[in-house]
Amino acid sequence: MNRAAVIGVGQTRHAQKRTDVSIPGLLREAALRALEDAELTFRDLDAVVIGKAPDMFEGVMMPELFLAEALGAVGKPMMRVHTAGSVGGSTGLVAAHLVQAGVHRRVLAVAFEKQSESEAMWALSPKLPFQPPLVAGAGGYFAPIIRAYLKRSGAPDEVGMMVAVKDRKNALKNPYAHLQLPDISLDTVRASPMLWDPIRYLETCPSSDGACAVVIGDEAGARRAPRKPAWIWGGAMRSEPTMFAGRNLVDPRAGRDCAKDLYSQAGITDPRREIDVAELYVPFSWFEPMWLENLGFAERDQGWRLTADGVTALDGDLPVNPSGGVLSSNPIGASGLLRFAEAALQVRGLAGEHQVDGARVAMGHAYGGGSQYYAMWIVGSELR
Amino acid sequence: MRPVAIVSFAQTPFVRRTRLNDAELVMEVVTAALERARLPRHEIGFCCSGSSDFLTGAPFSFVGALDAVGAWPPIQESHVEMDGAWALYEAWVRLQHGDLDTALVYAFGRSSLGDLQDVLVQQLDPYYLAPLGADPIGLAALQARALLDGGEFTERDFAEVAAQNRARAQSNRHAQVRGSRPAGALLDEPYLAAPLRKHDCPPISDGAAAIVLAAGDRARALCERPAWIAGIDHRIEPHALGARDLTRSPSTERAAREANAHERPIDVAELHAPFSPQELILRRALALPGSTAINPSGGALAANPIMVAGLVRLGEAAARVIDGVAARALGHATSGPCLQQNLVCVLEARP
Amino acid sequence: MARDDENLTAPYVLEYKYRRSCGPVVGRFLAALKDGRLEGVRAADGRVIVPPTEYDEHGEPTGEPVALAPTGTVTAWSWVAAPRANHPLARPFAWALVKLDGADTALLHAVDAVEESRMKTGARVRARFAAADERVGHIRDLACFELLPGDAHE
Amino acid sequence: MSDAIKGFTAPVRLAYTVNAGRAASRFLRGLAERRILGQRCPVCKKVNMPPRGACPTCGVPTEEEVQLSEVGTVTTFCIINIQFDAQARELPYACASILLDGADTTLFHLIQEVPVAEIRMGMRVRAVWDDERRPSLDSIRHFRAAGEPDAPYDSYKEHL
Repeated sequence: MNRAAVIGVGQTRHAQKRTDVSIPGLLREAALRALEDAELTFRDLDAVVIGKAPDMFEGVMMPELFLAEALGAVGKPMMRVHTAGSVGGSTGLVAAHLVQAGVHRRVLAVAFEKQSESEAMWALSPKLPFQPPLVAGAGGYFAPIIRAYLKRSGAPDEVGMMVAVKDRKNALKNPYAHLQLPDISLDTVRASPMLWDPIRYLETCPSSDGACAVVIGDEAGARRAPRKPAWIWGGAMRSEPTMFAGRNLVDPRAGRDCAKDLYSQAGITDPRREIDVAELYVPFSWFEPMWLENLGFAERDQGWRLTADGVTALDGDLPVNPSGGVLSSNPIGASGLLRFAEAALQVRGLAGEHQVDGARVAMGHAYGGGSQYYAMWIVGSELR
Repeated sequence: MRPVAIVSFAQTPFVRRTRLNDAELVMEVVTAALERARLPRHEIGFCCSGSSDFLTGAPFSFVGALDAVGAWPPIQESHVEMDGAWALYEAWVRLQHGDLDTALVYAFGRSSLGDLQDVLVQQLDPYYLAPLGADPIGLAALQARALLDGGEFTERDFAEVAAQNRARAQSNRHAQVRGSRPAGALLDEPYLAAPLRKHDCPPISDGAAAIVLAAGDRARALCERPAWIAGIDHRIEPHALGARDLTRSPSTERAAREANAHERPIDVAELHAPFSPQELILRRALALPGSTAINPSGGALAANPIMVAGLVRLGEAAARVIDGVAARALGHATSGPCLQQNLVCVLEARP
Repeated sequence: MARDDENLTAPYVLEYKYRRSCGPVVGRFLAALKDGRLEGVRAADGRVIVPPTEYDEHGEPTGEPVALAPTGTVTAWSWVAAPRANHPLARPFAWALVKLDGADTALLHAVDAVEESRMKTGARVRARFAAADERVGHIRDLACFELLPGDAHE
Repeated sequence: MSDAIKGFTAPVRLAYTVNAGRAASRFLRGLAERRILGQRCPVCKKVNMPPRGACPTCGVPTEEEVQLSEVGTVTTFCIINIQFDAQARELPYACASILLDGADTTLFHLIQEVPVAEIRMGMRVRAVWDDERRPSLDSIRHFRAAGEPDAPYDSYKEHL
């Protein structure tokens, strides 16, 4: 397998409604920034991989077809990935695979969502015939899982609120982040409406318009890149069915298996010690401690202690979501690639005000569907 | 590149309206494809599927289809919102890494659920084309007119393509539309969207298909005569029809070159041409010699399950290598209005 | 009601009013249509692209708008004998690629030719706009094209 | 000259006929007769409900039908305090994952006739049927307390 690295990263300003741009305009904002970072143009690219969540969000079937010109893909291979919420991560991995397989030398991965063209909640909950009649939204699916985690782990109520505060404070250092909540505190989170008990309003992610792009290059390209590359040490995907007997939704095996595969590729035996920073897909605050356990950063039922002890804070021993995470910006299709891109920015030392000092090894994580689709990568500042 | 082959192919019968749901359709073809390769489910290294939510009208329609795969313990899996031929491409790329030896690829589509003409309008530029309601048959007819204006082909050539494909479909038990009427008789029919007649257009089809890929020695163990992928490539053209020469398919030409199509003669070519004039454009783009048998299956004019038909072309081409009819075969898939995006896969027998 | 051995079926309508945001280039073109004018946009290589996009087919940004005459030439067409509810015209019409005078790419729209026999490739056409008080800034403000007198193919 | 147009409305209306498929059709017809049917996997022997014609873990077709109890255990739940369009329910209301006796997968459904503060994991609940019999999950109007002692955590902890 050939070596590959991230040599360019770009993202849009994320906002609830980016009505100032068209869909192609939104993608180009991210893509052109990634190309600028890599000091390349569209003509230098061999292929384009596009990722996004359901086409119903924008009401355009297979939108990559009409985006061919906007992304300079004419005359090139163009692919469109869709693996539910993990799609941004999968998009990065499919692009990396093309380089690692030796098929291409420079590939652009772009992931986006322009949820303001419809209304995300509507698209996720159409009243289809023959389906269970309850319309409770994404929170209605995930709240019972969080309740099960609380019961299992005995975690104090405050931990979820701590995550909500930490990620929003981090977002204040990220000029691209959607939510900018300077007054966030445990009190404001506690006082926010309990939407889906046990999930409070300020413990949920926003709905955003946004896009993210990364340029992935081969070894020669990475060595010539104008800025420090983020070397891809490993990448993994796993899926499991939505519903089956004995399914563990709190600690899904697909996530565990995916991380195990990833660490083995990256030569990591103790993720807690060896990974310097992690960008995890946390759409509801309680998923931070749950993923810390699922990914092997903490023992079962102990993940919340890392959060409570400040380990996951920006100045902690294992900063989680220095960018502000999904809790601060959530253009669904792009959210996974944003995690991957932030991991790359960290090891390149280009994360700006939310840079973790001395970050050398970083993890990007995405999940989707009913906690059943996983995509992850580990990037390093040095070639492994 | 690492040698990878198609070792097994299965398809449902294609029908106007199936009784089965997506998972049930996928179950049928996945089971058959794995049985043919005698490959146990838990030995599949990678899985990739192709489908579109807009066909069913429901988001995440590929998630339910996963039930048919038996994704436990958790599997390495991906999905493209594209024809299954591109899922096969993703799987081929993944097998190049060398750590996995087998892959399952499947695609499913039920066009019967909605009004396909309305659904496909949503595939167009949302600012300038979709608001006009530009329908896929009208656009294909526009391309047909451009071809007639070029002076090289006539409506009779279109009818010949239709007659030949429907005649060949008579020996394809999976086909939906078969026929024995000669081209001359077809020309007496009225236009559907001039210059296209009904016979120039594909049927509306439901169905699914699955393919098993294997690398190196594993392919030889799973199949007596694997259909080795000698090359595979795909290219896209501008979406704006007014920026293209609709009588040519430069993306097919380029993909064919990249896929080594011209190294040696092709015995069998399966072309994904939903409309009969498109087969003429593709034949020219691929520069196929007269000795090449085109669409022994009847092609997309015999059955056109959206998101599946391209993968079926690759499967049919591979099947001709596997069954010994062809030493070298070509499978082609298309996507988008008027052949906007094209994939070419060259398959061959190897000693 | 379906028989017991048949599957249950039920109607389902996916219905939503999507809200498109145009960005500067599409927005400017739609504003011109609202004013009853046609515009293209100049690409980096000097060509005039119609309908205008923010980029050319290589992804390069486009430049200034270029005013165009409301006349052009049909480069390809097909005949719609039975218009659908979402089509621009209720009576039989032609889909056509129209290369506006001064443009380098062709625009897809309807031609109100009435009779198929009047259509031909190379026909000269003129834009017909919707009534001024009905124009809102939408591709359908350009109601259709019509054949220029004397050029109909009788 | 008009200012650049910022946006426009693009109405989409696509009419579909949804086909429930074989397994779901049988399940839904069962509900019209007030019978809750699961399917047992011939390989792992687990009973899936609602049945989908395939065992999601074994990837084999499932055909054997098993009639399930209308009584089950709340494995976990959430209390909903925001209104979703066209639902018009009185807030707050509770939804729970319910493990029906005889099934190995849970059903997500509404819990009513119980103050939300009293809903708990392990609670035993019973289906309340709608007066109108139709092949729909709406045939079960909701679940209410079954009046049985709570199930111990160990009995359902593998179904969270």
